[in-house]
Amino acid sequence: MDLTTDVGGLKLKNPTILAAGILGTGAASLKRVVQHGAGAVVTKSTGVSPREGHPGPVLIKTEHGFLNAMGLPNPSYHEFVRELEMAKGDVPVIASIFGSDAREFEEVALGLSKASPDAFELNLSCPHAEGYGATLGTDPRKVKEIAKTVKNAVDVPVWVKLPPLANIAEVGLAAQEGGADAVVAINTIPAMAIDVESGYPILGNKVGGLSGAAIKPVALRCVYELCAALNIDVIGVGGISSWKDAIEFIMAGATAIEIGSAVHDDINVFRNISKGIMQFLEKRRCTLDGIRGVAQK
Amino acid sequence: MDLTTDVGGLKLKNPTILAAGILGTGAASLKRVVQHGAGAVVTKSTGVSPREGHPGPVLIKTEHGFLNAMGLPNPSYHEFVRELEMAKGDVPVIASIFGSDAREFEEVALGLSKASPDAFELNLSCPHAEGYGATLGTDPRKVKEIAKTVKNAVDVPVWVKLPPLANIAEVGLAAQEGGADAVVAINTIPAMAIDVESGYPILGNKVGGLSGAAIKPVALRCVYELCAALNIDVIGVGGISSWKDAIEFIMAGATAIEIGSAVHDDINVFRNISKGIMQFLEKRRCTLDGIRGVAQK
Amino acid sequence: MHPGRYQGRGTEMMPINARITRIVDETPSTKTFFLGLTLDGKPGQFVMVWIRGVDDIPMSLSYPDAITVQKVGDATSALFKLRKGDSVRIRGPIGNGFTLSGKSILLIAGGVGAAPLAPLAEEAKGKKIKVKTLLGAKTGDELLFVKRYRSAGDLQTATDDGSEGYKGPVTELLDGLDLREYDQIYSCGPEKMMSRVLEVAKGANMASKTQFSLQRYIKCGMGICGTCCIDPSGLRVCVDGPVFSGETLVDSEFGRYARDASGRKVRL
Amino acid sequence: MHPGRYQGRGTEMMPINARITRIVDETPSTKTFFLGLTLDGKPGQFVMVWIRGVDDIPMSLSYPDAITVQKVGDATSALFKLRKGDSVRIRGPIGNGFTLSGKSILLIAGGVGAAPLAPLAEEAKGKKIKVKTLLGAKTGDELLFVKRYRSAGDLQTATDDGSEGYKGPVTELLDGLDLREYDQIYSCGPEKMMSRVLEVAKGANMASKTQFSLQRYIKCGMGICGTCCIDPSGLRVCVDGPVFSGETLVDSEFGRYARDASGRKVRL
Ligand SMILES: Cc1cc2nc3c(=O)[nH]c(=O)nc-3n(C[C@H](O)[C@H](O)[C@H](O)COP(=O)(O)OP(=O)(O)OC[C@H]3O[C@@H](n4cnc5c(N)ncnc54)[C@H](O)[C@@H]3O)c2cc1C
Ligand SMILES: Cc1cc2nc3c(=O)[nH]c(=O)nc-3n(C[C@H](O)[C@H](O)[C@H](O)COP(=O)(O)OP(=O)(O)OC[C@H]3O[C@@H](n4cnc5c(N)ncnc54)[C@H](O)[C@@H]3O)c2cc1C
Ligand SMILES: Cc1cc2nc3c(=O)[nH]c(=O)nc-3n(C[C@H](O)[C@H](O)[C@H](O)COP(=O)(O)O)c2cc1C
Ligand SMILES: Cc1cc2nc3c(=O)[nH]c(=O)nc-3n(C[C@H](O)[C@H](O)[C@H](O)COP(=O)(O)O)c2cc1C
Ligand code: FES
Ligand code: FES
Repeated sequence: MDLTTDVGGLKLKNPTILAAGILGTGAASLKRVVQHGAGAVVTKSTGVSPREGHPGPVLIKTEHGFLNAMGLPNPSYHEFVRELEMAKGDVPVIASIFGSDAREFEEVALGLSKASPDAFELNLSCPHAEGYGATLGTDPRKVKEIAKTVKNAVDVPVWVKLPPLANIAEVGLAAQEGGADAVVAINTIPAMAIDVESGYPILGNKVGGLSGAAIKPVALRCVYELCAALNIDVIGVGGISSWKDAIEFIMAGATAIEIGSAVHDDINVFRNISKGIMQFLEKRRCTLDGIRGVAQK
Repeated sequence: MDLTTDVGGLKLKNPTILAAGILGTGAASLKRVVQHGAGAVVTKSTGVSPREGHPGPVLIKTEHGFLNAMGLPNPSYHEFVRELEMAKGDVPVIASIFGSDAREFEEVALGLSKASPDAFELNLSCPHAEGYGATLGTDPRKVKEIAKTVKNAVDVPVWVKLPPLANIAEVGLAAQEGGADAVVAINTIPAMAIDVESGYPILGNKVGGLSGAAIKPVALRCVYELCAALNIDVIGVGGISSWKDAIEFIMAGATAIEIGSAVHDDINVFRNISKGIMQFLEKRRCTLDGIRGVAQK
Repeated sequence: MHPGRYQGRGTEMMPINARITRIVDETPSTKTFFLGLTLDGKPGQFVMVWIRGVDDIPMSLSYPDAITVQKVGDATSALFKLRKGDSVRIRGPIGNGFTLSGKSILLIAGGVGAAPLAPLAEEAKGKKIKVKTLLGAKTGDELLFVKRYRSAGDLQTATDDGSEGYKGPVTELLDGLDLREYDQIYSCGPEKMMSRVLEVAKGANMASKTQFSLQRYIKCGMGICGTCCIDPSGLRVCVDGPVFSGETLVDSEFGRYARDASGRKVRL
Repeated sequence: MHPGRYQGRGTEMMPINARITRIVDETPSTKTFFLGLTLDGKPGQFVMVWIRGVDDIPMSLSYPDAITVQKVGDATSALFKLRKGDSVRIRGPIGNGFTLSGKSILLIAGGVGAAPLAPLAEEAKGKKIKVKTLLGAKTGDELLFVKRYRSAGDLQTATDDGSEGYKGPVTELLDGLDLREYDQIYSCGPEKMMSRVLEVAKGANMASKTQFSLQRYIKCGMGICGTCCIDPSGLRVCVDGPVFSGETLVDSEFGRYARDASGRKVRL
């Protein structure tokens, strides 16, 4: 059974991709994830200057998912370009980048282009770093502008990562108009937890983003609506930890899926999901293309 | 230990309130919930004309919460006004209403006023009924207009129920400017599930709203941001099922809390939460006012 | 009968895909669908049956592994079109079910109401409880599960047109019985029929020994939405019922009105 | 040492509130905080300690119920301000910890690196394993847990200023030993010190019998964020470590560089 997938301008040996910000700080850990079966890997988001990120706790486990407020720690593209170079190898490496406006996005994309990433993923959706991310991703005009600027600056595919929104299809359309080769949905949902012992918000940044199993139905709805509205590929992410989850996203219309929080329980989740999808397809005697989008009918 | 709570213009014997759309179709079941300790009850949302709601499944249990697409079934205010009359009793009864514009909201509020509800809750946030709800609740101008119209039309407190939004404080401010006595946050998060056996979206309406434990961190963040921005009371709702959950919301700044999905596991959840809050306060030798909003500091 | 915390088994069960293994024509209007899996249910409990793309409807278990369906509208018609090998999604068993007790019991079934009582009759027989059944239908060929009731004990039938058994409402057969001979009385069928049973039982001071399985509009089947609540107790048919003691139903909406999908009251 | 699925106990543990029951001044720069609860941890495992409103930092277990902290910056200073009765939030135990094996072991500890090795020494003694410790610090009064190491076996000390024991790096004490007398060598301390230990062990063909506890910047402590990954294996110090065999560390970044909070490489 063949799981080869053409997605957003890339050819993957299977449709499982490591999500941005997960084990993506260095070439070594990206490669380790590839050894565990990922069809492609996305790096940690990189910006124009080094950031240490928020004080801890930066990640907590809730009953049904994870809450994080990393605060986009990164060594800047100047430093990360070398890491990216080393990360290149057997599977496509997608560079996740962020900035406060189109110009910054362009600067980072050009800076990292020296390392020839296979694609760029524009993080327009980080919910807990002032001035970056989600504030851009909710504005269709800005999304279109940023997508267009980066697309014109580089000659590899450009993916746009979206925040969870009620009107996500509208913002997805803006990305498509800007020339994006694919959209990725969703980033984490703004959320928080409070320590009842002390009354302190638990995350160092107080507010963070919810990921993991809890957000799967929300991510699935976003992907479903994007697939109905767009012509470009949609990559699903949010709470995927089993082949069943992956099949749900593919049936909703996703071309590929990204996996983040689930590496906590099992770094081999990529291989296990590919195996599960394979078995499912074999039992049904059908292909990925055959089930993709069936829920749209 | 006294749990009496003044919230949004009402005096409650304890801060637990039955959420809209939960066991709120008739006077009998509202009264049954009161017997189980609720400090106030909100009715099912009522509109101008009868609606049967969406085909089934209308509610499914997911691993970490519930997904519903009831579709606002209701017998119209003409019919419901009698039910509301009978529901009045020991604790405040809040009439939840919906409409497609300010005029419809006004019509329903006036129609139900004959039964003298203790307050109105404006459902500006139902995520799965075309033309109603969330589409209104995302637009600050409309929120303000609707709040103002109803506030002018009735002489009891008016609460505005909001959808989960990245910019929820902005919409909350609009409600406050419109004269709302309190805001209620949050309604369900748009979401869905797909049956991998068949590829069908499971809900009859395909897309629905996520409630229950999964959304608690999102609701808490919304409440936290609203409390920081508004002067009026904020009522927290979303995934509350234990006294600890309730305390988190109160520490975030909520004056009272509403409980929905948790009646599934235990209809006595209201009494149990009050008991738990009481024990917590006694152990700490403090009051509700003493812990309210401590996470804001 | 007034549980604060719902104790029913099965509502926690995740829905499962059930492939139809056999379809039996029972009467001109009813078919039994065998589901190829044994639900750990007891008589009187029901399942929510999702006919994909159509609706999700409540159906009593008529066997440990089957439901018996009367074609009345959209969803039941869609169900009737399914063939062996097709599948539905099942959630359950839901609700409380009948409580079997005593040494001699009386069953009064009308129409498709015979579905949940047949397994009860069989369970009673297995426990050496004496079973007497009064079974009614519009016509003789609509009498459901005649064989099952007969082999479980004593059976008397009634039809509206007299084509089989007594001509007239099945409740009129009660006149010939001494209710005090029975330790418990169970009934399922049209609500007007059941309310007549309750009236007669009340007359014989037996209301506390009756159990009725109610049909109300079920939406969520999880005790959350409130669609199925009855006046004046506010009890939920889906999780607090569907079986209620006659004592609970005396002076209630039972036999007088119910609510439709929108929540509007509808006279019975 | 290359587990596909992380097996460490404890990362699933929900954080708990720990009230400080006792504070012991160990050296001028270190204090031990007793937490009033026994974590089911083994030597070498660590906990994330949330000093509310400040930061969440990794600390090894120096006793089953305590951490021993050196004041080096913001969070550790905030910790030093806490008094008996104050509380912190603890998550753990996290990571793999040391694997005790053999009949005779050698410990080489530098500075606060003596914290995780002391309970190992005691566990070894309890199992009748012969323990020899080389303990180093800047000055004599900074030598940590001298008594604990001495009562667990044989102890040799070294200080930079010669105020106690050998004057010079603790690793120079290795010259006087025949490493082949030891079944396993454990080390924790400044990385330059540990890499010297590995060098010596390699020279004696003993790399596979060494275990080092690494200090890397830990953010999530859950194996998700990637901050703590080491080159070239990509192993995560927080959940795949913090203890690694010398064999895994040969030809790695070990002793050469680490990464700071932003992910930038920093020479050691
Ligand atoms: C606990 C319980 C057990 C039941 N067991 C059986 C059984 O064993 N066999 C059987 O044939 N029928 C049973 N029913 C009735 C069955 O659920 C309805 O006949 C069926 O839902 C009709 O669906 P429809 O779409 O074909 O009809 P529609 O065209 O939708 O409506 C026809 C009539 O069916 C009723 N109905 C419709 N939807 C529902 C619903 N969701 N819940 C309750 N009633 C509804 C309404 O009163 C309506 O007037 C049971 C009902 C309940 C509440
Ligand atoms: C597995 C492990 C076990 C440890 N056990 C102990 C112990 O038992 N006793 C002890 O005193 N120290 C221990 N440390 C080191 C301790 O975590 C740091 O000293 C502490 O985090 C410093 O925090 P700060 O805010 O006071 O310092 P800062 O002012 O933030 O920085 C001072 C230095 O501490 C280091 N540091 C800061 N934050 C972290 C962090 N989150 N993770 C790792 N290093 C950090 C940096 O290298 C920095 O240069 C351990 C570290 C690790 C990784
Ligand atoms: C610790 C952590 C760090 C993350 N960092 C980034 C990031 O740098 N850039 C980004 O686009 N998304 C980031 N995300 C979001 C994930 O890529 C992903 O969209 C989200 O976690 C939902 O997927 P999941 O449920 O599989 O984790 C991060 C998520 C987590 C949990
Ligand atoms: C079955 C169901 C029906 C609901 N109907 C309504 C409604 O009519 N009006 C409304 O404002 N909210 C409605 N809600 C939303 C709830 O009032 C509440 O905001 C949401 O479920 C989150 O709270 P919870 O997690 O405690 O359930 C409904 C929720 C559910 C689960
Ligand atoms: S059908 Fe929803 S409560 Fe019974
Ligand atoms: S600190 Fe995040 S993976 Fe180790």
